[in-house]
Amino acid sequence: MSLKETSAISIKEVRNDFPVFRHYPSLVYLDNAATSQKPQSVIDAVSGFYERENANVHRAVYPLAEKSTDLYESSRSEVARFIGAERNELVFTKGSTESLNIVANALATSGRYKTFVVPTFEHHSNFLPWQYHSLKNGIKFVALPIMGAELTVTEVTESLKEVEAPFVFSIGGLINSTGYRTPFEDITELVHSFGGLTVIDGAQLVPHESFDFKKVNSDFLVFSGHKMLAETGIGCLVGRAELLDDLTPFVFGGGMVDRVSVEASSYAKEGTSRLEGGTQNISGVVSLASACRYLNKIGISAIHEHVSNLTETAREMLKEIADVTVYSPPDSHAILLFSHKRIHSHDLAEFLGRTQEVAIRSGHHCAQLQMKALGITSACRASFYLYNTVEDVKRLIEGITKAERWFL
Amino acid sequence: MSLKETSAISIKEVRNDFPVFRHYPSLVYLDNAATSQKPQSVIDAVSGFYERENANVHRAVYPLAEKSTDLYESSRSEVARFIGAERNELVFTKGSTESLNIVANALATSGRYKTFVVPTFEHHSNFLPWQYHSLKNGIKFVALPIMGAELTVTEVTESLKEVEAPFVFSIGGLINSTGYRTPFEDITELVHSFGGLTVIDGAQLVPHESFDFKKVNSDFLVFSGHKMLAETGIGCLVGRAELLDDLTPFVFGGGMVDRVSVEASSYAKEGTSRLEGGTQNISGVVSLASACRYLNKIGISAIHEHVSNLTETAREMLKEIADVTVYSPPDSHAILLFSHKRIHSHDLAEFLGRTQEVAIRSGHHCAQLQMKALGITSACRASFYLYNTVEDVKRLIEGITKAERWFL
Amino acid sequence: MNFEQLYSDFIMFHFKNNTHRGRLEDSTHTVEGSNTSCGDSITLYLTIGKGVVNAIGFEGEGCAISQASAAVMAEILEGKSLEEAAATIVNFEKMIHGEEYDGSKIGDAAFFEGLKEHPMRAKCAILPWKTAAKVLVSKQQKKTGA
Amino acid sequence: MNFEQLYSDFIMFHFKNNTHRGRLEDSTHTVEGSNTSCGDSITLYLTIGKGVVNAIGFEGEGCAISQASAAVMAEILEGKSLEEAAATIVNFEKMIHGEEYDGSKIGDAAFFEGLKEHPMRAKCAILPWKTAAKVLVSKQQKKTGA
Ligand SMILES: Cc1ncc(COP(=O)(O)O)c(C=O)c1O
Ligand SMILES: Cc1ncc(COP(=O)(O)O)c(C=O)c1O
Repeated sequence: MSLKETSAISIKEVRNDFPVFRHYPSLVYLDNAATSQKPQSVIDAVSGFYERENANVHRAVYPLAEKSTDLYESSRSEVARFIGAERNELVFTKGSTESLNIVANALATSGRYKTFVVPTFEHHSNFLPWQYHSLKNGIKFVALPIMGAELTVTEVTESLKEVEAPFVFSIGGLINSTGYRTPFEDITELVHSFGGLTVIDGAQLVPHESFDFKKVNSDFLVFSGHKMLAETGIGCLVGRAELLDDLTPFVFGGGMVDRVSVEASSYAKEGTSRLEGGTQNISGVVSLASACRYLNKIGISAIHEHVSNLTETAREMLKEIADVTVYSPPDSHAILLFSHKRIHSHDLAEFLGRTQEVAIRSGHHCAQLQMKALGITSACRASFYLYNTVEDVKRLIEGITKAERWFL
Repeated sequence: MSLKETSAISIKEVRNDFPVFRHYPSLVYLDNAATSQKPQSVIDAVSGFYERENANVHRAVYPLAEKSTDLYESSRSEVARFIGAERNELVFTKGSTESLNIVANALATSGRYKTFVVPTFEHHSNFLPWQYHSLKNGIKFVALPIMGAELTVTEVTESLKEVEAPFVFSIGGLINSTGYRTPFEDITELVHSFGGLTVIDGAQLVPHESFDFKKVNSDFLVFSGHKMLAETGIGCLVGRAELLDDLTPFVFGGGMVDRVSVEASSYAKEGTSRLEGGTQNISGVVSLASACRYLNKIGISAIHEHVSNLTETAREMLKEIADVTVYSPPDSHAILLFSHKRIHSHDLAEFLGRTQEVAIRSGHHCAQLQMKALGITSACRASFYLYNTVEDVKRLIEGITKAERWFL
Repeated sequence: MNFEQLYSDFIMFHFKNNTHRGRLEDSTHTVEGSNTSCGDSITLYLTIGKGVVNAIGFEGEGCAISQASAAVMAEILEGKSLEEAAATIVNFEKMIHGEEYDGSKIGDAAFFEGLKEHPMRAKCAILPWKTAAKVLVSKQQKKTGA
Repeated sequence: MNFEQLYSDFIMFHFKNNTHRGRLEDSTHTVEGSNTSCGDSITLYLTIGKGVVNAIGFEGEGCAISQASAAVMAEILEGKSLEEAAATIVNFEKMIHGEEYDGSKIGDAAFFEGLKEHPMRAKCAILPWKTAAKVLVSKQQKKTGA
């Protein structure tokens, strides 16, 4: 067994930045795919906002409101830069789920697309909006079947030959249940060659990999703040400006309207205004920009290397437990889906959580169809992030061994 | 001139609870109708959550996730109690705007209602969703005309005689532009007698007045956390359980589904799950429960009395400035809409904000049709809350006098 | 509640004991249930005759808690009249939901009471009972508490 | 930027001076503009002949900044050829949006430059210019910077 030590980041300093480990020094937090912990700098950005900069944005002229508006808009620029987009291409939302609903609703009601295509390994949030809005609007819905947990460009090519264009293809960058890194760049090119649009669900990808919206040349991208060190309740919808400015609003209310009249109202022309109806999660926006700064400071590629080492170490060690089956593909990143032949996933997670302080997740991981494709109904998932250590991996493995003694 | 001194609450202690006044000791914050400032206890609840209790809710079994789920659900109970509803009647949303969109979309697509009725003095967030979804679904949309800023039960009765039932009547409790306190209790009774449903937009009301959902007997209620001391990005949709559990989902994704299949999926039966798709604003929820505790500690009726005194004092003093016109009805609460005959509202707000540290708002206040009904395009708005003082009112008045010297 | 309380000796005994597991060839009723939030599913086989629940068997995938709960339920309900069975189920459900219930009616199933504090795991324990209720409890009984 | 910089002597002079205010009886073009986010609206009256902007008048409701901006614009554009006028407008818009612009083309309107840091108030200053642009600036000129 080779334990690759990870030196990509200074783990001790990083852990010091996260107060949760001060409060629970022996917590092994391996549920990062569900949500990440938050560094002090992000927590402070939120308190600081409420103590010194809180006012509603956009519509007032006194200095406090100007401060909050500046902060809101400069955060937009920072977050846009983080994923290689322009500031007028980034809309703030509640999270990936809302982002996907906004874009699915708008593309479905535009009357411009004949088919929506989604692989069946997607998180429910990148499946249900497409399914619902296509059925509702008489658009064909194609759930691409998968063998196991992967999807090759060749398979996609074959499927797309049958699909009526113009179509929308929505695909995760990193699949939340298995950690499968999809070939979304090649698929984007392919989809474009077939006359389709692509939507990348970056909820798991953006926290782990440097993403360049312009270079990938995707049409839309969504992601969530809370999985990348920011507050809950904030996320983004990124879209090429000419597409974004064309989306039907999803939420109607203050701030997104141009002229209101009793007969019919007209809405703001830019997507960034038109799609941000009502008071936004301003502190969430501030926290997301702060999280991007922190991630940049540590370095996304260093984080990637570190997490990759941890994933490989854990994969090797898991494989040595005879009764454990790993469902993740051989090169999955940050995430390992596995189960124990003789201990139910909930029992194992419960044992690890309550007796070993090892937090992993069990269940279907909002991916019932991926579970079905793997022939299971639930499994355990361990997911890693920048503050995890090789020691954490060892504690996971030891914990499973102890569970075997307890349950069997 | 009689300056009613307000003794309902211990203003010095209250101000000490709000860090913004420590940072800006001479700030006169009179834009509370846009968003409120936050007490230390709420800010601490948010930091405390991220430091010690942060995990995703509902779907994990380790202790940290159980802690966050407990916190999330006990917050639901607390907030529900705050407005006299049951915990299974309260759905967390991003804010009033999202709440109104959820209910407008669901009632419009239910096929059960013939007409949507909304008075024209409403905030755009309580106008546009009804207008959009009625037009989209072939439902009749009635924008009740108003004379000035008020609406009597007699007028509503007359109008409802012409309205095809079943209908939905959505009305603000306290109108955000003028502070007009609508007779929503009587209107609710009236609407029910005509076979309609009522939706109360409590965005301005709930921060200022104790509300009893059961007693009012309204069908739905919406409100926003950020206007009542909580974080941005959190709000509520309250509905009678049998109605709530019947609403079509608005956002599709993780957590709101029952069984996913390629052909058609089924959704959770309870509105509280079905309408909360995707990761929710967990810290926002925690902050809202904390805000309710703080408001209860001070006492909503004490706050009402205090704010009422301030509003009356300000009203009297404004009336003594010859060139000032007050548009708010004589008994408006917490809010005064006014303008100066010779100083444009933006100029006045800018002068007050930049030279006097008096923060008021100018513009149309997301109520273009109310402005139109008053024969203006914009005006100034001063709005009060628990931490404001008679001194704040004096500073406003002095500021206007100084502006007159400067501009004229 | 710590792990040993949650996974009590009682629960582990019934989980490991493997009683009532398997299909009943002569069952009069077969009913399926599932807990989509965690993926558990169960099939119950009931032999009902002359107003009495004669035998119960179960198959399915689930955690120790749901499996133990199924075994205990089968143990308790077997031999009961339909009315007694319904009352037992309704009282078990009340107990798990933290409502008032009649302890005299549920026997050993009271060992599951602690789960009412753990909504995620309470769902596991209640699955077999909810499934049996589809056959054994009428709407009317649900309302009145049987 | 403090209040005195925002409401500079220059701006207050043109606001109070009341020049160019009012309808032009002999105008060849009338054009309306509004800023729905704050409620301001303006009507411009232009007299254009032989490729030259001969006169501009304006009516409307607006803050000191928008009123001053309208007066200054009228002052600057009057007497200019259509092409010069278009170039001036395009450069003013660039200046307000914080982009690079040709200072030689906009004259006294440069006094408004500080507003680029104040998006809310920049909207006020730009309203008359955007409104004039509807008549004076073609799409082509907008793109090339005239
Ligand atoms: C009466 C009223 N309704 C609805 C809203 C919209 O609330 P939010 O912006 O929090 O969604 C507001 C906020 O300004 C309001 O004052
Ligand atoms: C791949 C993927 N997509 C979408 C989502 C939904 O994100 P959120 O719950 O933040 O809206 C998740 C979160 O679990 C995810 O992992």
